Amino acid sequence: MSAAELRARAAGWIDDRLGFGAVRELMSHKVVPVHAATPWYYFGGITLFLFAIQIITGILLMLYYRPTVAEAFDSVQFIMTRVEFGWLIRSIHSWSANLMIFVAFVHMFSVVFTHAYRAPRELTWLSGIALLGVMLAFGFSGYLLPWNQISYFATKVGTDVAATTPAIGEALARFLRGGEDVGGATLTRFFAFHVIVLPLAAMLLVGLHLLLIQKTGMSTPPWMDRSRVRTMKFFPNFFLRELMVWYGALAVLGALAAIFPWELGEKADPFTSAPAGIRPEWYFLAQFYTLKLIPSHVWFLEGEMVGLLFFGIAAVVWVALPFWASNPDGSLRSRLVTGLGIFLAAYLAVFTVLGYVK
Amino acid sequence: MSAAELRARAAGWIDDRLGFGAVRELMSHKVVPVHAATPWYYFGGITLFLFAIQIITGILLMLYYRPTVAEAFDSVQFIMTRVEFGWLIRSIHSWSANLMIFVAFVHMFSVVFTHAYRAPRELTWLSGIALLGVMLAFGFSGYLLPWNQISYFATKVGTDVAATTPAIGEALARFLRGGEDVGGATLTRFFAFHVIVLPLAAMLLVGLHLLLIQKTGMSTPPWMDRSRVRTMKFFPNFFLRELMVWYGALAVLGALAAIFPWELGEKADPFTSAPAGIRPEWYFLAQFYTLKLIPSHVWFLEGEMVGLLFFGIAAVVWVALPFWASNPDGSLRSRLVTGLGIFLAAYLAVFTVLGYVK
Amino acid sequence: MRLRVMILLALSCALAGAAKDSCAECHAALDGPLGRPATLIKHDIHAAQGFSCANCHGGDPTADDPGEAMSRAKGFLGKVPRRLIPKMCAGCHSNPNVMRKYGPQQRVDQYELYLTSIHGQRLAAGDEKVATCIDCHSVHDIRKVKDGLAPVHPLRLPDTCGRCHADRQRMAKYGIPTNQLQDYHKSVHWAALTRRGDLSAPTCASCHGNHGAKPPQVASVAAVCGTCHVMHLEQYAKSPHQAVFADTATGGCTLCHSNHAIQHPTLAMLIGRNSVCAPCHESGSEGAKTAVQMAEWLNGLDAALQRSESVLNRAEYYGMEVSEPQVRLHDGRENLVKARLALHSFRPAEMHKPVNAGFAIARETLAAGEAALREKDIRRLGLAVSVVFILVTMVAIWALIRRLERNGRVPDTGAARG
Amino acid sequence: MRLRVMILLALSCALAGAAKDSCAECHAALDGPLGRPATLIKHDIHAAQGFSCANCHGGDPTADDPGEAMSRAKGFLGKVPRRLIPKMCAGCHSNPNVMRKYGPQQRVDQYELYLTSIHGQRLAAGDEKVATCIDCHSVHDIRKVKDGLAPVHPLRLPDTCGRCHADRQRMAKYGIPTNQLQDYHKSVHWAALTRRGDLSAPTCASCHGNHGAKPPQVASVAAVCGTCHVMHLEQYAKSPHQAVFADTATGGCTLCHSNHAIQHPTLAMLIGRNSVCAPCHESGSEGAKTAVQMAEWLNGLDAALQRSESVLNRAEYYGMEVSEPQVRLHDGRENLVKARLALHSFRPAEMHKPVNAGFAIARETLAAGEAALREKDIRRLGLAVSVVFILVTMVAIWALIRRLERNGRVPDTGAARG
Repeated sequence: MSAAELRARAAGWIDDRLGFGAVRELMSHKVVPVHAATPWYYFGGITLFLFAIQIITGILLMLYYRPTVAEAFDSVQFIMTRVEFGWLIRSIHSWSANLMIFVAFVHMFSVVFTHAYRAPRELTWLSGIALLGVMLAFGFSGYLLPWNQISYFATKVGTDVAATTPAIGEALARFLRGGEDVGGATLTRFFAFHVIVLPLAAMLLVGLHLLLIQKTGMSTPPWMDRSRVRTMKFFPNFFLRELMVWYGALAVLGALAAIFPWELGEKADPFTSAPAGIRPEWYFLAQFYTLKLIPSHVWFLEGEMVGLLFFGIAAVVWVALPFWASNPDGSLRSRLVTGLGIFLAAYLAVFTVLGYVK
Repeated sequence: MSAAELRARAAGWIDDRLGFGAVRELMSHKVVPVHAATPWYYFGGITLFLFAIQIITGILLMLYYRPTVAEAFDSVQFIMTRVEFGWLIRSIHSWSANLMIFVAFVHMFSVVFTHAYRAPRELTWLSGIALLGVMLAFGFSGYLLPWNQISYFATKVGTDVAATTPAIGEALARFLRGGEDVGGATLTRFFAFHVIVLPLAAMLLVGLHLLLIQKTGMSTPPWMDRSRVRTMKFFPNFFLRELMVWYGALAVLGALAAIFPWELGEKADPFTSAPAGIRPEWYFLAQFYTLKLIPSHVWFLEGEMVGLLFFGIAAVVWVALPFWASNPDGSLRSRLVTGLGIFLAAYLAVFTVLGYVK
Repeated sequence: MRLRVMILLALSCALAGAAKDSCAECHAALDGPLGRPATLIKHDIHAAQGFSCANCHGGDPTADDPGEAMSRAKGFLGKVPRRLIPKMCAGCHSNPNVMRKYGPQQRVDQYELYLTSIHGQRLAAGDEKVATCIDCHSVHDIRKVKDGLAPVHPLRLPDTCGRCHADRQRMAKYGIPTNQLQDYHKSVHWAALTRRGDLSAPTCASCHGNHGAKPPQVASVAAVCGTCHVMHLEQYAKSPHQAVFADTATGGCTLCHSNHAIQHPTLAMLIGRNSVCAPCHESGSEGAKTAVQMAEWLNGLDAALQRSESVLNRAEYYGMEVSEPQVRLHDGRENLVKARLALHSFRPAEMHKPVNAGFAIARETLAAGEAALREKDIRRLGLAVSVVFILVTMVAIWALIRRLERNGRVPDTGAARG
Repeated sequence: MRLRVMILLALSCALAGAAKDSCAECHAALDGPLGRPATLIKHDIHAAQGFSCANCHGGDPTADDPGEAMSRAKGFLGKVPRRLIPKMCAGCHSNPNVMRKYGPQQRVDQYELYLTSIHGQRLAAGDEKVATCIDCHSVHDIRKVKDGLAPVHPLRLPDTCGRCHADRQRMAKYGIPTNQLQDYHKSVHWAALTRRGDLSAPTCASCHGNHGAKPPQVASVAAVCGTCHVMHLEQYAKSPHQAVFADTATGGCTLCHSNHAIQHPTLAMLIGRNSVCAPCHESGSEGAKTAVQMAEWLNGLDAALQRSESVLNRAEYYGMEVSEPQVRLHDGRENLVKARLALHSFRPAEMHKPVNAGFAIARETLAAGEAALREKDIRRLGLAVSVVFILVTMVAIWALIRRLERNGRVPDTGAARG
């Protein structure tokens, strides 16, 4: 029996038992439309790739990280200075987290502008929005873990904002903090969210999201005539292109981590006053800046509460996008949606920059 | 539109998008053989049920547990005395862990005695054995986490044994301990294994194991005439029976946790000498006792090393069971396998009891 | 100015070169007792400060010729007579103007105190067997008190005193006991010094004084003990015993606690055959009854607190949250300590407050522990209830299965696979 | 025995009842200066120990009639004349047999020391303006030294001394300066006492003595400073300055460091216009050159260590592992401290060792830091290499895509879904 024959037989043996044939069959039928907006299809894949990097680097960091007030900062310092390639792993984890959120936003807006959220993809949209929420929660909880001065006070501010939510605010803040104030209990809790609760949620949602995409196929923008749009095979044509993009993302990540290693700052000291210019991570900056602009009292309500109410209503409208984007006659309100998307993207961009500059 | 109609339409809408229909279709075809050995089929399900309980209670414990030498013990004490129902959660987690390993062993021996490992179920057997290994690793790593006197010294002994493995022993022990001795680094590392590395491995393996069972269906013992064995539908007939068994397991667990709350012991003090009668958890007791019986030198080799070599060879033989259990003519060496299974079960039972008594 | 500096420098170098010490030079070359001082002096605090043999023994250390160096004409004293030693040491140590150079707050009262000590009084009366400076501080290798090798270091002082006072032969002619060192070695004070390593624990000199060593006088025994046991002294000052004991031969604290062999106090001091009260307070008398009452209070409070503790421990074992009553129990034990302290007033009224407070805490924590144990039982009841619910559900499922399978939807009889 | 106890008890109660004090009774009812002592005495340590007014002022406190209570016949002294105060206090405080009752090791040399002090000498010469016991310890409310309200508590002592010594009018006739308190308030010692809260930091009495207060004598200044600055004294003892300074008017340490206004030393003490060396060592002389050399060493070592530190910090910023050289840097700084200490020997040879060791560590840590920075560059090179590999792979994938799609396996043109 030649080596090739042996290989073929082994493959056949495994195939009999696992049924890879069915998967291959499915793969060969999956196609991707080819048109001017095709490059936007890559962004979902990049997000997935960065998420995989987060899982791998996150597990490696966990081998050394210790989620207590006394040791958190020192253990991160240990990772960055003593652990072989620890500096690289931690920098990549931090950079990749930020890139992932940025890419996810790009992915969301590309879906909006190509109107890919429309029926029958409502559940895909909802699961995607839920994933974005999970990612923001990852960012918020992960930010605290190094327990440095900036992250400590930013978390204080962040949970204070959460506390002003009408009705459930106080309970929500206490649940997040594990007590009356940000402290050891908060750190333990955020760690648990970050390494087990959110990852489980993310894996389930990613699975659902991919399954739904597999079921409904890739969307073509509504202004194109579907029957005349060319397609390419997902495998290998699209897959190889996606692989190229992933390699590119890896190079960008490595360069960022090596040239701009993520800073650690100073160990948090709850007894000092908050350092000047405390602000949250950039992806919360637009909301943060908006809340700062609202006067402290609007009519008879607290200013922050009004802001949160407004954000809440806006979020509900946004999440429900697939359900109001069609006219009663079934035609798409595409101008309205596009206009709203542009407005939202502009708002986020401008207010993030303003929040950063001011 | 009546409520029933509305419900039917909503179900239809979701079904269009998620394709539950296919799953239902699949379910309705799945059958379970009915014969004298049918009760053994329940044990895999019980293991799965206990694993689910471990995931849920484990996540709850993580909200308060802190994996550092300074705070581990106190945080477990805090869980047991201060956290609402913390005593229940921790006791259930500990009891369920031990029950799960016991049930997994029962499941394994039932597979051996009904010869369910045979082709085409080799991969199912292998993934099951891997799952058993993961569970033992869960037990070994989880045992240290409360950082009490007994678990500290048992881990010292356990990693010392690992260190006597030929060739890779020293490196293996250093990798497990994260240093020269059991300490803070070991705790951090065991925690990372326990809450992320092993859970991921377990989930992948459980998925694979279930997928393989789904593909190959339930095995019927070889001494029965397959064509004349009655079957029942998996859903609802078998499923409801399994559900009953799960409820029973839940009652047992609750009773154990409430009547025999899992002890916490004393906080580990590395500077005292090991307390008398240090021994590992019961599922390592047979091997531990065997190693103790081996003289310190056998011919020119260290006694422990000989023991480990022997265990290693026995393990390889056992894992490879499906591959040597058939004669060249394809007929099953069922007497040999049954005999070996009885011998192994008897060895484990007797030596575990001896290890406990001595 | 600069010229003057140069001259001074030259001069001082010449002087330094001239600081010749022929005593050390010759004696270092001698064997036996005549050579020893030259070796010992290396560890001497005086030598370290620049003093030479001649400062005490007189003579001319600059002369090379032994006859000239040790000529009486040049003030050579030879071996200093024992009766002159204290006065010789006092020559410097009682001179404030000399001592000031070695430390602005040096004591200069050692000699004065010595004169009032029994040692000093006997020496003055012509008894040369008593201790002089060198008997305690040693000679030629006198070290600082803080130096662990000094014979007057706290850890060594008892043995230094004992060298004479534990020597029956030596003490015979003074008719004083010799068991003090032996007694002291049994005491809590020696244990504190050696086992706990507390160098501030009392040694001989702490109570008797060092240079003015004398038995503490009857009236001052309480004051001497009270320098450390401040709160006990406060209580004792209120006591009816205070005035009475002050006039007895032994006086104050030592009457009950003994003097050198002070032990950890037990309830046996109050009741029973070896009670320290018994010699004065006849059994059945008012005083004896009070002693029994006090012992009962202390004993009862101790037992009550222990019972609370064991109940709380049992509750904790069952995973119940009892850390708050456990902290409260510390307050209870503190009240027991306070009651033991108040006993020294020998007034039941003084003991009432801490004893009652302690009992109240014992009751309160016992109640908390018992409540926790009841809560444990409630948990088990909760378990029983849930088990009942689980069983009911199981029965319901069984019924469902029966119904399903009786309705014709019995298991298929198709062929099983593989 | 028991009977005797009963009698003694009755007797002592009677005595206690008789401890009448008509002084306090009447004076408490009086206003103004005559009433004050009765109020103040409540905080007095003597009153707490059972002493009454009559113990100092004489008279008969058992008499109710003021005339009888304060009759000269009963030994009433009235206001004690200033010149008699020290002697009166000494009546008890210099009597070992009295003081022993209040503590076995109480000092009894205060009066003796006082007699040698400038205060005591002037009082003996008839100057009643000098300080007596009550001027420092206050009168009628004399507190323990450890009592924070006592005028002789370390934190209050400088002001107590300053009450007289900082009063220009009062000091005029003695012709002594009055700037000591002001100077002391600028000193590191006062800062240590007040800012660091170190109650063992020196106050006036630490150097001048308390009861025997006198300027430290020329020869003993170094010894006085050396009681705390032990290692500096050791170095200074080796110094050529030691013998020279001992004979100058000011002597020892204070010549360079001043006396009351001691500042944290700087390199300006060695070089430049305000150098403390300049008054003796002419610019260009051997001594002046040595001073410049020493300053250069200290300055150079400090700068070298700082450079190493900044390089290491930069390396750490880039995530490099430099904790070992950073720990090593502590050794370097310790050598700088040792060099500053060795300076007090004023022998370049003594300074050589720590200075060289310090420079060696500075070089070693600098090298480690620079190596870490190079390692950082290697990491970036590693990045560049991996980027090249990534790009090559991307190009390869692109080529593969091109080949695949040119081989006729171009994308389908089927209809896209959705």
